[in-house]
Amino acid sequence: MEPSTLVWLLPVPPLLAFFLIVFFTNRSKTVSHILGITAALLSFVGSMVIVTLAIRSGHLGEEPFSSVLNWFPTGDTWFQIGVWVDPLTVATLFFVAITILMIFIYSVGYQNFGQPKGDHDQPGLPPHGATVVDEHGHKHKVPSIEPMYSRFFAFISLFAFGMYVLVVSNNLLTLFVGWEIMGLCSYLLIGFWYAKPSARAAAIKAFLTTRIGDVVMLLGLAYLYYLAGSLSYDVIFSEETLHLLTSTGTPFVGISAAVLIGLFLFFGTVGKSAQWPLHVWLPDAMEGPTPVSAMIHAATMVSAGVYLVIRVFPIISAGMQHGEPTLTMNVMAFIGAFTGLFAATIALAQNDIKRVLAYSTISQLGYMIAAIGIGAYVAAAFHLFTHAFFKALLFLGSGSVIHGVEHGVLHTGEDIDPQDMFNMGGLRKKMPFTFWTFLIGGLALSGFPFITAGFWSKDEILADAFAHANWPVLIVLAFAALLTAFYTMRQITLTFLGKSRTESAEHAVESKWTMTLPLVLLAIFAIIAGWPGIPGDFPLIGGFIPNFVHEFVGETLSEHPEAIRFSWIPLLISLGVSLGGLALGWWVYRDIPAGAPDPLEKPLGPVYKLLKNKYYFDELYGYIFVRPSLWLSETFTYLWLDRTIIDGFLHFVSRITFSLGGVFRNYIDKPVINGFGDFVGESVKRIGRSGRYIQTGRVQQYMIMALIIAFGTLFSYLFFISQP
Amino acid sequence: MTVMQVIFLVTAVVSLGGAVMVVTVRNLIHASLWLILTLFGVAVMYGLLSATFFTVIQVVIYIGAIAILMIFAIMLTRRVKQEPGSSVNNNWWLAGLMALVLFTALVWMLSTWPGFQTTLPELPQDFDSIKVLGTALVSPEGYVIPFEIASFLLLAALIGAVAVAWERKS
Amino acid sequence: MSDPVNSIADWLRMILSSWGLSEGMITLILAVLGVVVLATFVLIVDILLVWIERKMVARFQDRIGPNRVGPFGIIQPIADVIKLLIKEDIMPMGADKFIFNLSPIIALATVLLLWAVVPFAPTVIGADINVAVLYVVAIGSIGTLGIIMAGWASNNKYALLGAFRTVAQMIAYEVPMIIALLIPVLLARSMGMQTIVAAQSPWYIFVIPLAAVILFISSIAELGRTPFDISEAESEIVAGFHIEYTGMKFGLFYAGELLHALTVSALIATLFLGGWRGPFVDQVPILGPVYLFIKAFLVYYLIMWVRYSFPRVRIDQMLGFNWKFLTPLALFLLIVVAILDKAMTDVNTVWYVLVMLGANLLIVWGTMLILRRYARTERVRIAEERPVAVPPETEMKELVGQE
Amino acid sequence: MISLSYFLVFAAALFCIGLYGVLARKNAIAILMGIELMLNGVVINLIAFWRFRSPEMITGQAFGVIVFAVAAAEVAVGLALFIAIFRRRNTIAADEIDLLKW
Repeated sequence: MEPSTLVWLLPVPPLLAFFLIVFFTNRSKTVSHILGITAALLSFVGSMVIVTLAIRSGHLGEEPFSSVLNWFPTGDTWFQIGVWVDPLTVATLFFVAITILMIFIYSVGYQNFGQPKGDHDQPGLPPHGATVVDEHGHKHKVPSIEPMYSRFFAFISLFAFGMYVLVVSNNLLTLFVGWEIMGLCSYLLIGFWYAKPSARAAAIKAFLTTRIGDVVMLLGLAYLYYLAGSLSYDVIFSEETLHLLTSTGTPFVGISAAVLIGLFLFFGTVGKSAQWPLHVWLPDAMEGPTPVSAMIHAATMVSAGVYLVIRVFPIISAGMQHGEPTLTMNVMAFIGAFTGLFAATIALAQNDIKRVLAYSTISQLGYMIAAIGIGAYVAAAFHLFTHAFFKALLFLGSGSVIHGVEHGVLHTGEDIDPQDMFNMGGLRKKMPFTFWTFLIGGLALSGFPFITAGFWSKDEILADAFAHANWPVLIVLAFAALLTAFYTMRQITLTFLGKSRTESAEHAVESKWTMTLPLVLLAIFAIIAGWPGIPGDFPLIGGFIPNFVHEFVGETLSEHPEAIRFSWIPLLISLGVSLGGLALGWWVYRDIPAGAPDPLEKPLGPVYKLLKNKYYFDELYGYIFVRPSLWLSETFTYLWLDRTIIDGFLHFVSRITFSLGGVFRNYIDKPVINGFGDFVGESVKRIGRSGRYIQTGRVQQYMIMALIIAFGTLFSYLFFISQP
Repeated sequence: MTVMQVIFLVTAVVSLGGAVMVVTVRNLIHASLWLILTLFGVAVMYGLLSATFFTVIQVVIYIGAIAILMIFAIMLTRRVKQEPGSSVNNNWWLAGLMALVLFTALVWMLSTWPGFQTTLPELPQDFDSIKVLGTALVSPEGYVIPFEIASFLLLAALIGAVAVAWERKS
Repeated sequence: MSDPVNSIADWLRMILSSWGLSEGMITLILAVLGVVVLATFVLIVDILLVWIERKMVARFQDRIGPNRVGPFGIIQPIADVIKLLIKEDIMPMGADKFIFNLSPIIALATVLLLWAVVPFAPTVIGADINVAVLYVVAIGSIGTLGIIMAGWASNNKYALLGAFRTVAQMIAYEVPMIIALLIPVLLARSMGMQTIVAAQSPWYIFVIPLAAVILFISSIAELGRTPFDISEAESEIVAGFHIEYTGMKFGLFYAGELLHALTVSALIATLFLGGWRGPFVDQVPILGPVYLFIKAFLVYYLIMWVRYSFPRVRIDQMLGFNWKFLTPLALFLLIVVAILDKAMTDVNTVWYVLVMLGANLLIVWGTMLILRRYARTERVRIAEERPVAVPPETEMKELVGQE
Repeated sequence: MISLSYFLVFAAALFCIGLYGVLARKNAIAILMGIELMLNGVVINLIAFWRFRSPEMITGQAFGVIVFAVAAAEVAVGLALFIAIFRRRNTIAADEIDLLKW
């Protein structure tokens, strides 16, 4: 089989699984999850085959696996869709396939498959737990199975379809289709427990916010199609097209079409990857089930935004001369760096275990954006690659923690939030698998030196920033990395170390193998994923493993980015920030008694409150956008425009029509037309009344009449008509 | 006056007399017997027209089936006493007028037709009208479709008659 | 031409023409003469039949029968006729006089009319019309008319009931009879009696015996003889349609009935037993009538045998037997014979006969199987317990007691 | 010599007598008898035309056969109807069966 044929088939199994579950097997939870996991496994195997073939092929950058089909006619030509596997695709496909499969497996455990039905569970609410009686007659409260289990698997299967479509597309339009399918699934899955008002609000918020980015992105696509006449990668990234784009002017002074399109497309990424100022939806999206948070909002969908900007890097960097960043890149560098720091600061003051990770995700995505902004294309892809593994690992680990604590909550009956880190502590002994994997993930996130994947990717970004002499970005990112290490250690310390601060945490238990197995596998990747990217001239271990990432992913671009030279300064910076942050985090939070406030609250004072409330961005948007639009719709449009002006005019017209109708009715219709109608009806009635005596009901009289008439006609014909 | 003319005239007088009795006599059984007489006369007419098949068929169908069926029906629908009053309705004079007018008109119109006085032609030699008729009725070039339709009509009438006259036990 | 009948006719024709009569008149006179002679001959045979019938029934019933008047009581029918002639002629009150008188005449006349198409010899036949078989059917239906007229005109419930029964029976049995008649017509390719007789080598009884049996049974029903004599079942409706008739009017019915049996026998003999065919009939044509009557009396004997051997059937059994058994069987046989005949156009006569006979016997065998199964279920059904009539009081008591 | 006119006039007379019966008689069965007379007139016409005008063609007789079939069907259904009506209304006088009126 041709590799491209196999690529075509990659998205198919999840889609089939989605339809099969929705239409046929949604009654059976077992069959549904078997279908979903089988589909994910098939796609995974296919992806791995593709990855192997791609790495073996040697010069994938020049000759990507691709094939095209005619989709719809556009004038004389066809709009073509197809598949495209180049090194970037391969890297993305690799982590996407693995994380999706892991998360599918993890979902089985997380949604409590095998547990009894809940006592009063109902669709749309998280399971409340079921009461079981053991052999000694004791009653226990245990987690209960999700009522909409099959639906969950259907949704994540559809999501997987969207992601695969996005990754293997050879043009921006089908990429956008996959992008939007994922947006829909994100909406559906955030609002999975739709009976919770907060989940509903979060779903709507996520949908609308990303929609803003998507609309702008669509504008960019339209403009690009208008100029280039195609959306296929091989066309739009060609020299001619890029030249055309840079030489075409726009209504905005001094901005070329390439810049404008780049900004538009980047704005799509801002929405999808939750960059400032559209970052507000991602923390709220944690209302969804944790596998969803891990898959959509850490590993795959938000990565898709970064994937997009990496993909369109030729457009973004079009017109770059002598290493001078373009306007787009500057904007990206600014927004990325700002978001990285900004989200990291918020993460400091969050108590919810998943929210911390959410802000961490925003922050890390900002890192990647900033990296692209300074032209560190390979570094961004590398960080995207490693980040997907350890962030998925962290989310799944946090889910496991929540699950364990929830178990304790159900056991003790305490009324506490199982996601609040201040209610945990000492889980290291209770949940060893979770602890160790979470620790690996956390260290990778903090960039713990040398062994974790995060170190290598983050170091590469810092090194790039240093090499490009982009000091503001370097400083901001370094500070953000320090904060990252700090809040990561804060999280680990509060959750796992020390003593248990609540009864529930005391009774937490390790999760099932379906949940821990993905953790272990992902933890392995969180370590080894960095190794292929170790710079060749790194002291001691450099060159031990070839810098595969740089060689391979770098192939994607027509001109290879030259490898930056090793420098001690960024290495020292990254060593310092990561180890310093970790140490500081452990020192500050090493011994927090139950019920104590956050130790940062006092020294930071009002700043802490600001951070705790996420810089009041939600409130700000409420004032700037939500309330004006409410006023616009309720008062201005509805009351003034609609009720007063339009309705008034309509009432005026209707009143005139009404009186006119009255005139017609009283002076024309009633006397003239009705009179005529009545006259006709009455006449017919009278004629009928006098004529009905003919109809006697006696057949013979009818026949005689008929004969008389027939004879009369015949005779008159013979005597008067036929004879002149 | 040939023998044939004599036979024709006698038969015609008997048949028409019988027919007149059919439509005038009060007793329905007698009417049906007169009808049988008339039908016999018609059968003889067929014989005069050398349509032997029709002669026999006339007797089988009209006398053997239809007339007997009518007698049956008369007996089944007879009241204990004969119904009083006239056997004809109030429009009988109009009906008679119609019949007369029609007869006059028909005879007048026929008499103006040049073929009215056609004399009897000789039948072709070896002409077996039954064989020809039988072949014509069942050959695809002949009348097989009307024949089959007629058979269907008969079947339908058979079933219909049973269905209509069936006395449903409630 | 040593045929006496035709010789006499030629002789008469010569004499009459010498008297100066026209050709048409001579034909007319000869025709009338022929009718008179034939009718007289047949009626004389009819008188003989009364004696044969009475003698025969006596032998069947282990009696001697008439033996006082003349040798072997052979003059007995004459005495009977005289008795009937001098009996009082009674007209019931409210009877329809004309029809009452007309119906016995019709009853006898229709039987006589049938003899017009019976061929006595190759050259001796009343009228060799090409629709003779249909003619037989037509005349049979006129016979029905006579009976219903008699029943109605008598102004008697039993008479009317008997007439109804007769008509129902005759109309019903006409169906298998016509179908059975069609089978020899089909084989002979003609409805003319002479043609059918001429076509019978061998006799059709050996080719299509089943058709002969069907015709025989339905003819008995047409005749209204036991076991199909419900039209005059003495135990039920006294005497049927002729209950009010006395004297010679009854005699006509009686004579008609007997003669009808012989006529039917003659027709069966003609259609299935070769009619006048026999040894030396070509050389001596006068042997033709002899052969015919021998065969006819053979069949007549069979009819009597059946009559005095079987009990009477109920009317529902009679009609059921006709519609559910005889008619389908006849139809099936007709179709089978038609197909076989069409299939064997070029086949040797011996084989043709053998195949036809085999097919007939096969159908008989199958019919017997079906009948046996039916009889088995019927026996079981009859053996079942049936509700027994009880006096109303006991019934009420039982009902109350049950409550 | 006998001519076609004999039969045509006879048929016309039979037809008109039948028509009178149909139009004037009260009893439905009597009406049916009138119809039979009319049909007989028609068949005589058919046979007479066959015999006098085209004896070599069998069309007239074929038509006659069809008319016979129709007549038989008509009588069967008609009498069944009358018996059904008689059962329900206890009369078959045509001018008493007049429910289908204003």
